[in-house]
Amino acid sequence: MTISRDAVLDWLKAFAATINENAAYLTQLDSDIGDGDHGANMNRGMQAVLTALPGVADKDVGSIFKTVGMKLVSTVGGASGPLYGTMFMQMGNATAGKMELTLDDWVAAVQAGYDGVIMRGKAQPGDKTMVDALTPGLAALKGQRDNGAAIPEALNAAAAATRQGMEATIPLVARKGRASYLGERSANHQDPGATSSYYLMKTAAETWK
Amino acid sequence: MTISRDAVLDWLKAFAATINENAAYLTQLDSDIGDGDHGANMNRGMQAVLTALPGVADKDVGSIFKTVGMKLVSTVGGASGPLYGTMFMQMGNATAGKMELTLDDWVAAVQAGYDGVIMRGKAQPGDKTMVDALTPGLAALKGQRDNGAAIPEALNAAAAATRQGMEATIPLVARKGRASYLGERSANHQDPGATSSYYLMKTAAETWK
Amino acid sequence: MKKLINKPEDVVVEELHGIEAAHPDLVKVHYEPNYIVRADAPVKGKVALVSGGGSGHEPMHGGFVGLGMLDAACPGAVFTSPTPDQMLEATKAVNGGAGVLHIVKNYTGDIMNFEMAADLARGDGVEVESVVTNDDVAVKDSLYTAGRRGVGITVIVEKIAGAAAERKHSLKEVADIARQVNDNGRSMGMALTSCTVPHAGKPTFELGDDEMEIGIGIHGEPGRTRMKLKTVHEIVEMMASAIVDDLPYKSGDQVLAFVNGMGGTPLIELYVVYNELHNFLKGRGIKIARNLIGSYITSLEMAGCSITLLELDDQLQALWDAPVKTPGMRWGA
Amino acid sequence: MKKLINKPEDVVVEELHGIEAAHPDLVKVHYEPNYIVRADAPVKGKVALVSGGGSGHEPMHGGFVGLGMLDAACPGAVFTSPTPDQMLEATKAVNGGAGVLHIVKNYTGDIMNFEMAADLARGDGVEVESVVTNDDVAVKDSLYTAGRRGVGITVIVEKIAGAAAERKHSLKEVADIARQVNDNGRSMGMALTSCTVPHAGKPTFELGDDEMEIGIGIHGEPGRTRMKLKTVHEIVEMMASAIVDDLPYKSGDQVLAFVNGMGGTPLIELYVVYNELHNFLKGRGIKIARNLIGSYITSLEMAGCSITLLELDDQLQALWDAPVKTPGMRWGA
Ligand SMILES: Nc1ncnc2c1ncn2[C@@H]1O[C@H](COP(=O)(O)OP(=O)(O)O)[C@@H](O)[C@H]1O
Ligand SMILES: Nc1ncnc2c1ncn2[C@@H]1O[C@H](COP(=O)(O)OP(=O)(O)O)[C@@H](O)[C@H]1O
Ligand SMILES: [Mg+2]
Ligand SMILES: [Mg+2]
Ligand SMILES: [Mg+2]
Ligand SMILES: [Mg+2]
Repeated sequence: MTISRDAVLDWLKAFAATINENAAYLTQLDSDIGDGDHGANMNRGMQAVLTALPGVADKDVGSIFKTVGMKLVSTVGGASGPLYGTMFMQMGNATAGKMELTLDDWVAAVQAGYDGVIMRGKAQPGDKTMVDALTPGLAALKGQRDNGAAIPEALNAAAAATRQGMEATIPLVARKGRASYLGERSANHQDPGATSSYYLMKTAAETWK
Repeated sequence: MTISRDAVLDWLKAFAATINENAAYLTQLDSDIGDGDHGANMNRGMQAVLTALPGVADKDVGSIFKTVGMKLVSTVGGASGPLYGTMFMQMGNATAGKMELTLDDWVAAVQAGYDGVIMRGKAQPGDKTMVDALTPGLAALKGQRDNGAAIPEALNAAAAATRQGMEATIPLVARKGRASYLGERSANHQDPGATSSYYLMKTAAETWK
Repeated sequence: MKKLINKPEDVVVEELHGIEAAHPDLVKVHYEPNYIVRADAPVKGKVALVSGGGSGHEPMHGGFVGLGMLDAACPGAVFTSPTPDQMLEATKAVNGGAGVLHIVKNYTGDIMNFEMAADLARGDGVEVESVVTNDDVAVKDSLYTAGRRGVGITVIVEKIAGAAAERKHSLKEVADIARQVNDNGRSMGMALTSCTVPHAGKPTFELGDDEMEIGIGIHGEPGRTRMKLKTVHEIVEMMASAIVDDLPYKSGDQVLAFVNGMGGTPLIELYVVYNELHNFLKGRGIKIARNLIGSYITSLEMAGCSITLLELDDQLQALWDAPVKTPGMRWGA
Repeated sequence: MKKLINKPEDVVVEELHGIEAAHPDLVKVHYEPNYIVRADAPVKGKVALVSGGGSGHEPMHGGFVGLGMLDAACPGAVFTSPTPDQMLEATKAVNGGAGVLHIVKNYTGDIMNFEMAADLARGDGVEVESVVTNDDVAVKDSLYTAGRRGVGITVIVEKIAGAAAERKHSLKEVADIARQVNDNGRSMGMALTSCTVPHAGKPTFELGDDEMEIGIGIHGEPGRTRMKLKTVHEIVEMMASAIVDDLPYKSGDQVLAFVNGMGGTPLIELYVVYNELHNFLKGRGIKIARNLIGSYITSLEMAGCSITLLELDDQLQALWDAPVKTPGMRWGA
């Protein structure tokens, strides 16, 4: 089984829909320890992405991802704009020219996106950011691939691990992003960016099954 | 029976005490239809008057009243400062040189004070101001005097009439002062200045008995 | 009550200490009685402008003392007219021999106190003229009432008459210009929240979460009507059409448009208001030749805004553009 | 939510329309992407200053575009950093051939977006330097965290670096002066109330009637500690001693003291704060040589204030005094 270009588009639409449904929730999480805009930011970006998708419907996956990344960079702003934007642009580089993705291709794309987030934001695991969700998610994905799992299985495992990573941000004291200004008071809250990252992996698993 | 200079001082102290006790109430009345400072204004003024009284303890009633008037003018501000200030200054003119007051003297003093308020504020009865309390008060006082009443009797009747005048301001629509800006909405509220004027007549009746 | 204060009764004097410490190059502060004069007062041969009123409207009036605007300001207690002795001393302190103009907002208290002060000053041989501002179209005007309140136009009268005085116009000329500004100016205000007078300790009026008050004054007085909160488009239309229809301002007129914040309104909202006002007036064929946007005549921390229009002619526009150097308004110097 | 707005999503663009209509003599506004440039941009041979950040801090940054201050400002959504394409286009629009300085407040989002924009601009052949402001002593600084927030000093950096650019200093010199200002500046803020982000519709945090929040930033973020409301004397002492002890500012130092309102604070309270600050610094032997009092870097309608100190030398003081002509700050022109 591979992931077709159309399936990639379906995933992006599912991610946009999930962000839209949960925008108020993400904003609430961000109000608790940030500035109350993460949901609005991501929603503005993904709605803009939706308007751009028809223009790349017949392009390769790399072009689709790069377009998504550029759209996010130019419409989101804040911390999440450059972070998600860089993630997708790097995923685009890793999948340039491909009309469908194998599990190996997907792992390489997520790895490249992950590296882009680290390069851009310089966060480390434990800083209470989206990196805390993505790190176990990527690790699970690689583990599944190394064990020869099928795509749906691998994606489900990755989503579950991402979710655990997201939940594990709750007790953490933030060291990056706005939440870090709160010091100890940032503990006992779930990181909004980790939550949107979980939606990313969750919608992939739900779409490509 | 006459009203001695010391009795005049006692009355001023009683008026100051009553204003002080009711400052919050007067301010509340003024919040409803004005700007919420009548209690604070009158209290600031009468407290200043108290500090000035020792300096005129051995002076004639006219000098005492003039000092009170000038103190009110220079410490109260707002509408009530010039109104009460002018009232007392005119009462001082009417009682110049007197070491004690007969009922006739008192009636002349109140008449002069009343005329000063009208001259200064140009209000007419029915405008929903202190004039509405003072007008029936002064009329009652004159009626009693004409009928040969004793001082306590006359003062009690004047206080009762002033009270009625004060209560009669409740249904009125204001045409003078800040309350007039409210138009119809000024109805169903008792005028703060009419209330402080009632205290003036009430404390006189309570002191000179 | 949430305020950056020590004790309610000390607010005004501590504010004066702050102004004195902050602007020694522009103003001098006198205590007991309280008044603020420009640092170089009295200016010989220049008509002197004196205004004053209750505190809580900052920067008006103390923030408008300086070159090209007021010579003196008399601050009363919060929302309470100052007293004649303040005005009398201030009048004498700034009299440069060319006479003194009293700029008085039309409130019973202000009128009466300034009247007493002017009488006393004249008794002391100072030539005094008085101009009363009464631009608030929310208040019904009639011979039998206290008349319209003086609101936003006061700021503009002080600026334009100040410039005229700086040009050494006579007392009568300066007073006439001030009256012309008042006569051609109209205002209206609205509130999203009440304010809290420090010594009262609680809001002057209560508004529901979805209500606003239209036609408020600058003393936290409730307005003429309370209604459900509307969009800024609808609010500006209500206020601006009441103003425009009152003078009336006509197609082809050039105006100065003043969008004022009541103290608790952020600038971002004032620009949104200005945008609506600009569009509204364009629709009526009225051209905004000059504007002023900011919180210049306030009601403590009240959220809301007022709109003031002034019909301009060449002289008024030139006087508006003339240099002004005060703590609260400054350009060209 | 009580605001003078139409729809939350339209606030920023309508504000820009308002600025455009109000100040055509000072600025031009470009839409999609949104940025504001001075009317005479690009100024040949002058280093251009570009700043930007989320909206809701007005007059910063759009109100500081003009002679002697910024060449361009990029407004993001409310409290959200603008995007690299805005900054890139603004950078190119104002580049007068002497290079462009990006003035960036230290927030993860602002840093990353400006970084991407600078990379893109350099790719297009424009010389770009960046200066990051990070003056908020309420935030613990460490190599492992996002570091201190950029707050009040940003306004002063923009004014002083803007004056240096106007004097045709080189890009490196202007950047060095900007860094010197940031390095010698410290700030701290406090809130009496929260603010409400328009698209969120409810207050970012809730404060009890007798509580205040100390160490807040400019985005309605809660601060480091919540405590019972205190007198302004105690509040200023807490904030000023944290600031003074941090640099530290020493007896004999000359400083610029900036008392800033958060958007919903009336000027009368800011002068009371200034009075306390003046007395506090006098007690420490520190002399206020210059001051700025008003709401210049705000958090929508938040009530509260911030204090910023900058240690002055002769050069910085002269640059501070130099003419500035922008919608939000003006003197000497
Ligand atoms: N340096 C960083 N590296 C990775 N993720 C980060 C970093 N800083 C912030 N984030 C993520 O960004 C999220 C906040 O995004 P958002 O609210 O949209 O931006 P902003 O903080 O500018 O308002 C945080 O919850 C966190 O997960
Ligand atoms: N023109 C007037 N003539 C007589 N009394 C007046 C007049 N205007 C106002 N008042 C009285 O003054 C009272 C208000 O006084 P106060 O609140 O101290 O002053 P201000 O209205 O300036 O705040 C009113 O309740 C009314 O009785
Ligand atoms: Mg956020
Ligand atoms: Mg009153
Ligand atoms: Mg009053
Ligand atoms: Mg943000």
